[in-house]
Amino acid sequence: MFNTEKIISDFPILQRKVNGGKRLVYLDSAATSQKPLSVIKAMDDYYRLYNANVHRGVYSLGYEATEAYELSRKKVAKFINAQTENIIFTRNASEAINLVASSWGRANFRSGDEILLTPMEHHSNLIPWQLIAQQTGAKLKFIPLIEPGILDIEQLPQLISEKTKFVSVVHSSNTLGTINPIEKIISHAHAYGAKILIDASQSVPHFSVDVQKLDCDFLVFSGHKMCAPTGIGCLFGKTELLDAMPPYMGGGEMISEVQLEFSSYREIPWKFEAGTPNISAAIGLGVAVDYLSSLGMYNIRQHEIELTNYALSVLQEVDEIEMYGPTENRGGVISFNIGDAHAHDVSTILDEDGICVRAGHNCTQPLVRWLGVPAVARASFYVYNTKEDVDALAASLKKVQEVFSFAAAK
Amino acid sequence: MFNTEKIISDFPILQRKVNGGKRLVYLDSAATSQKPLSVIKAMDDYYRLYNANVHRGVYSLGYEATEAYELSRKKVAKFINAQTENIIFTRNASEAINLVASSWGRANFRSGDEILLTPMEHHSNLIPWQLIAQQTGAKLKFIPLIEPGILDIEQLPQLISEKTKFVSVVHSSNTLGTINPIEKIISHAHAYGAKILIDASQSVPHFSVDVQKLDCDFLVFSGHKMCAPTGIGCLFGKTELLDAMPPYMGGGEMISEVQLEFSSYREIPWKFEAGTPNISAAIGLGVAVDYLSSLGMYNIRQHEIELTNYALSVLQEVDEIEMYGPTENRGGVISFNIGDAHAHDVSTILDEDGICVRAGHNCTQPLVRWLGVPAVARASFYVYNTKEDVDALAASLKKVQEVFSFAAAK
Amino acid sequence: MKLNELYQTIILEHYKEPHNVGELLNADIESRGYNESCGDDVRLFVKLDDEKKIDEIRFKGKGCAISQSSTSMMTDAIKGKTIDEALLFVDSFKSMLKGEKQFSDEGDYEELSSLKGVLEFPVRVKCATLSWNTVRNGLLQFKSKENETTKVATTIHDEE
Amino acid sequence: MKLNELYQTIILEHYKEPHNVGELLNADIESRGYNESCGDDVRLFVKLDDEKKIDEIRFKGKGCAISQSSTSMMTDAIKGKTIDEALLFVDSFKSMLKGEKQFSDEGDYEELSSLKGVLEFPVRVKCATLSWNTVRNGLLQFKSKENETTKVATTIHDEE
Ligand SMILES: Cc1ncc(COP(=O)(O)O)c(C=O)c1O
Ligand SMILES: Cc1ncc(COP(=O)(O)O)c(C=O)c1O
Repeated sequence: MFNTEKIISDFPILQRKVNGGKRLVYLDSAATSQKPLSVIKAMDDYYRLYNANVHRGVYSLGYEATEAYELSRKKVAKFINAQTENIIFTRNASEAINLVASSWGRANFRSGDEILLTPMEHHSNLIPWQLIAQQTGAKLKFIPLIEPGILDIEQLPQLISEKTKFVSVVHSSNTLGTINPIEKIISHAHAYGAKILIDASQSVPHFSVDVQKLDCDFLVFSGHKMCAPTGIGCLFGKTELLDAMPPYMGGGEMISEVQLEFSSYREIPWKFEAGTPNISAAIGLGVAVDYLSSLGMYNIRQHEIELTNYALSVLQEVDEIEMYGPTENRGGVISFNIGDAHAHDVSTILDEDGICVRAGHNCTQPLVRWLGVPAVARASFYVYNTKEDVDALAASLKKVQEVFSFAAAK
Repeated sequence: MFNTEKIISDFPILQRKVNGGKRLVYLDSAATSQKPLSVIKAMDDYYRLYNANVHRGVYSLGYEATEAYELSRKKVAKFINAQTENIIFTRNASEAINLVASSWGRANFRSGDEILLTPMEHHSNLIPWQLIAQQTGAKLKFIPLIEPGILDIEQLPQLISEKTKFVSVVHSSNTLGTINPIEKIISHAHAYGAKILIDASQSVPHFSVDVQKLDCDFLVFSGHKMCAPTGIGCLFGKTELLDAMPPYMGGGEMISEVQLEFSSYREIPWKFEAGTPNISAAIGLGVAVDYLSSLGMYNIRQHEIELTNYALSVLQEVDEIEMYGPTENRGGVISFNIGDAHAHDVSTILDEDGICVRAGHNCTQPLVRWLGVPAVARASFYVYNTKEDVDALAASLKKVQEVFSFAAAK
Repeated sequence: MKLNELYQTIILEHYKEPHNVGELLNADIESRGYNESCGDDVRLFVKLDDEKKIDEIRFKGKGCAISQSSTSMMTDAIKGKTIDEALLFVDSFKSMLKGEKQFSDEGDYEELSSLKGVLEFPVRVKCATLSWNTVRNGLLQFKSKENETTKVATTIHDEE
Repeated sequence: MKLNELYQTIILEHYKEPHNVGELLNADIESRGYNESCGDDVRLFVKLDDEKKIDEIRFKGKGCAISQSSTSMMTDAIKGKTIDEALLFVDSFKSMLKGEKQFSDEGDYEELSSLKGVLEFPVRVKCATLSWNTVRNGLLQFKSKENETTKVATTIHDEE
């Protein structure tokens, strides 16, 4: 059973009152999630008890830090059913994608090669490919979108060919909630020998993801969207690919033998972790994974499905609302607009009631352009959200209407 | 006045007892420093009170987070006398160097160009240049070392020429303590139109550094060595250079207009900060800068000079000790060996007394090779260290001698 | 209530029916402003008369109520001013929005003082200043090009 | 006291005067092990006799007391064993150092059991295992190349 009351009590920030005594209704977990006490305490403990650099010290403190850091890697690996050495710690999902685009891309893309993306990618899964395409002469292609914001995968056979060297696709859209049929895309890509990266930033935090079952070549996500601190993200990569890739950054920790003129590198995953890592955040990520596992990823998904369906039905009743994205098989993300009101104004008005929603393009400018609007407001749900939060949102949206008094204007 | 007792009480970890009741004598601050309570609390507060993504939310929480994040940038800028927009947040010093080597380097190095380094560089200021040199055909050159571990800058005129496109030099060596005459190297470099990066990882935490007075083109350092959390570092760069450089990573936050096929980028510093940054650690860094400023960088330097001189004289009395590096004008870092004992064994034996020293090559393999030893032990000092710590070190080194009983063996 | 202060009727009126909307084909100055954090995008077209006074000014772009109404009121207020008068006017308005100067409800500022509610919403201040920074940039660039009647397209981001 | 357990006389003796030091010019197996975190570097040379027994074994490299003595004792103990016997022996010793198996002080292990003090110093375990992993890698590679008398140079890092 999913005990939301208990869960809310795990998150110190949710006890905070805002704007003169109002309950905080945090509906922006797709941007970043809040953190449970266990994660906050794990970081605190690290700095109070065993802060030391990793992979360096022979002394006990350094050993404790190294063990805790590497234990987190094991936990994360288990969480997505990977081997430990296939988990590379990065700053965030964005860096993980840049690492692959730059290291794998520079080694493999030739002029005329094709990279297949979608128009619903977060900027972080678009710009790195634009940059490497410019540098190597590779070309970007896009799987087209059809209403109400899903991929037209019927067109895959025409889009993927021997020229396709790489495919990079978001698992679950941070603007529409669409959960893409990545299994199909992965097998299409592999049929033509293309490698494929899954941007799992909005899936790994919300439901169970199994990299072995998926058989994807790379998969990335950010810790801060799954109860972990900022500054830690993950790249999963298959061993033979990671082994063959040149290092991304050079520095301490990632080397083996260093001469002035050349160096050899450590084995994976360390080859890709240059310099002092974000030790405390990595440890925090391990504890976040423990926390999510203790709730159960299946239960989390069920909770979010229930909440999203509830929200879709309640918000539908709001006058002049337009909601985007599919109604089925979607994540807990609802983007919308109310009449002529601009998303910013919506967000400001909701904020006065202690309700946090995102406004703008959600780092998906091409997608918002496709929707044909200048901006959207977005509510997104996580483990600590409740039907009361949805009700509060709906009630506050009434105020938006009052302010902009559409009825009168019509 | 420098009140070490008060300072020690600011650092929770220093209250910890290790190995059955022994006081923690932490002498590895050159690897990473300990954190004062104010920094630990700043992170804690962030997660308990106003955790939200930055540069995105219109709601108050997001605004608070953004303000705090950007305030830290201002503080850091002021700390090294830079303009705010010239401070780019990175994960650590290593990433900052990679950013410059990759972005500036790829845009500017041509085959035959020369990059001038020194043999005392940390791997983080060596490997990135090896990597970009391999990719662009540039060549590495090195300012030679002379006894007792200083740069032979008399040779600069022969080493720098029109071919020299870039110079990258450590300010203060993490193994020898040598403080390099970077002012001279900077003016030599500029006389030939070369750009110069200063690796200030071991200087910014320990004494006042003024980028305008230095007139360096780039300067890097890591937060975790200056009382800040792990996962945050800084790149300072001159405006005209940063403006002209292509982005390093692509993603959210660093863009302006995004189309499917191309994008335009934000102004500096954000152009170089892709994806969700390490918000909590950046805020922690701002508080760390406050903390160091409250002690006074001048006072910190005086304290370390005093302690280092004391240590040099006390350790000199230890039988069979060999210490490396200059005796004057040096940072608070002492590398040494005791007779035939290997540095690892030294570190293990000291650890039993609660004393943390580093053992190995300190990420400076070429330098340790130059010293002609397989490894060194290293003690390094910071604001919370005292003469008692030095005495404890000296006393424990006697045990090393007992275990290895050199006298008997001779 | 803070919200009522922010969304005064006059602001909503300008939002719903902004003044001076459109493009000018033979503009002397074209200037674009872009607020990356929210996607607000404004393009300004300025035509000068023989005495270098602002003869016509138009704008295009979508944005929130604050940015649209601020832009609309700005175009009304700035018309007829010389470049230097306009620059002074912009700076003075920006100072008010920074809280460095009291909002005046006299003369040109009358309508504009309806924007003072924004002071309670620091995160929205850049919505109100976007077009002001944009026109300022355009005027400055025009001046620096020594009054050559040439189009200058400047893009600013996310300022103040 | 833990330290006395770690630095037993026999260990320090092997450290000061390690056995089987040197290179073998016509080695059947050459294998290198490298511990990146501390820079320990060991090179092993193995010569097999006609029956594929270890006829001679030598090592080169600098390291700490634990790694040097462990290597020295390993070379003593392994001499005369067949490849498969040696591999079994290595695995069994590694299990002891993982704490999965009791240290035996019988037979071949007699001297080696002086290394059990390392169990109290987890961070030093890799010093003790480096050369064992190195010889294991070399033997395995040799086997996988189907006993071709060829030199295999394997490098391992920082294992276990
Ligand atoms: C001189 C010097 N440069 C660079 C670095 C690299 O710092 P980081 O590991 O934080 O990137 C260090 C510290 O390890 C250092 O001492
Ligand atoms: C789908 C998707 N991909 C990538 C990212 C980028 O994550 P980060 O900013 O943590 O790198 C995000 C979140 O902003 C996202 O929602």
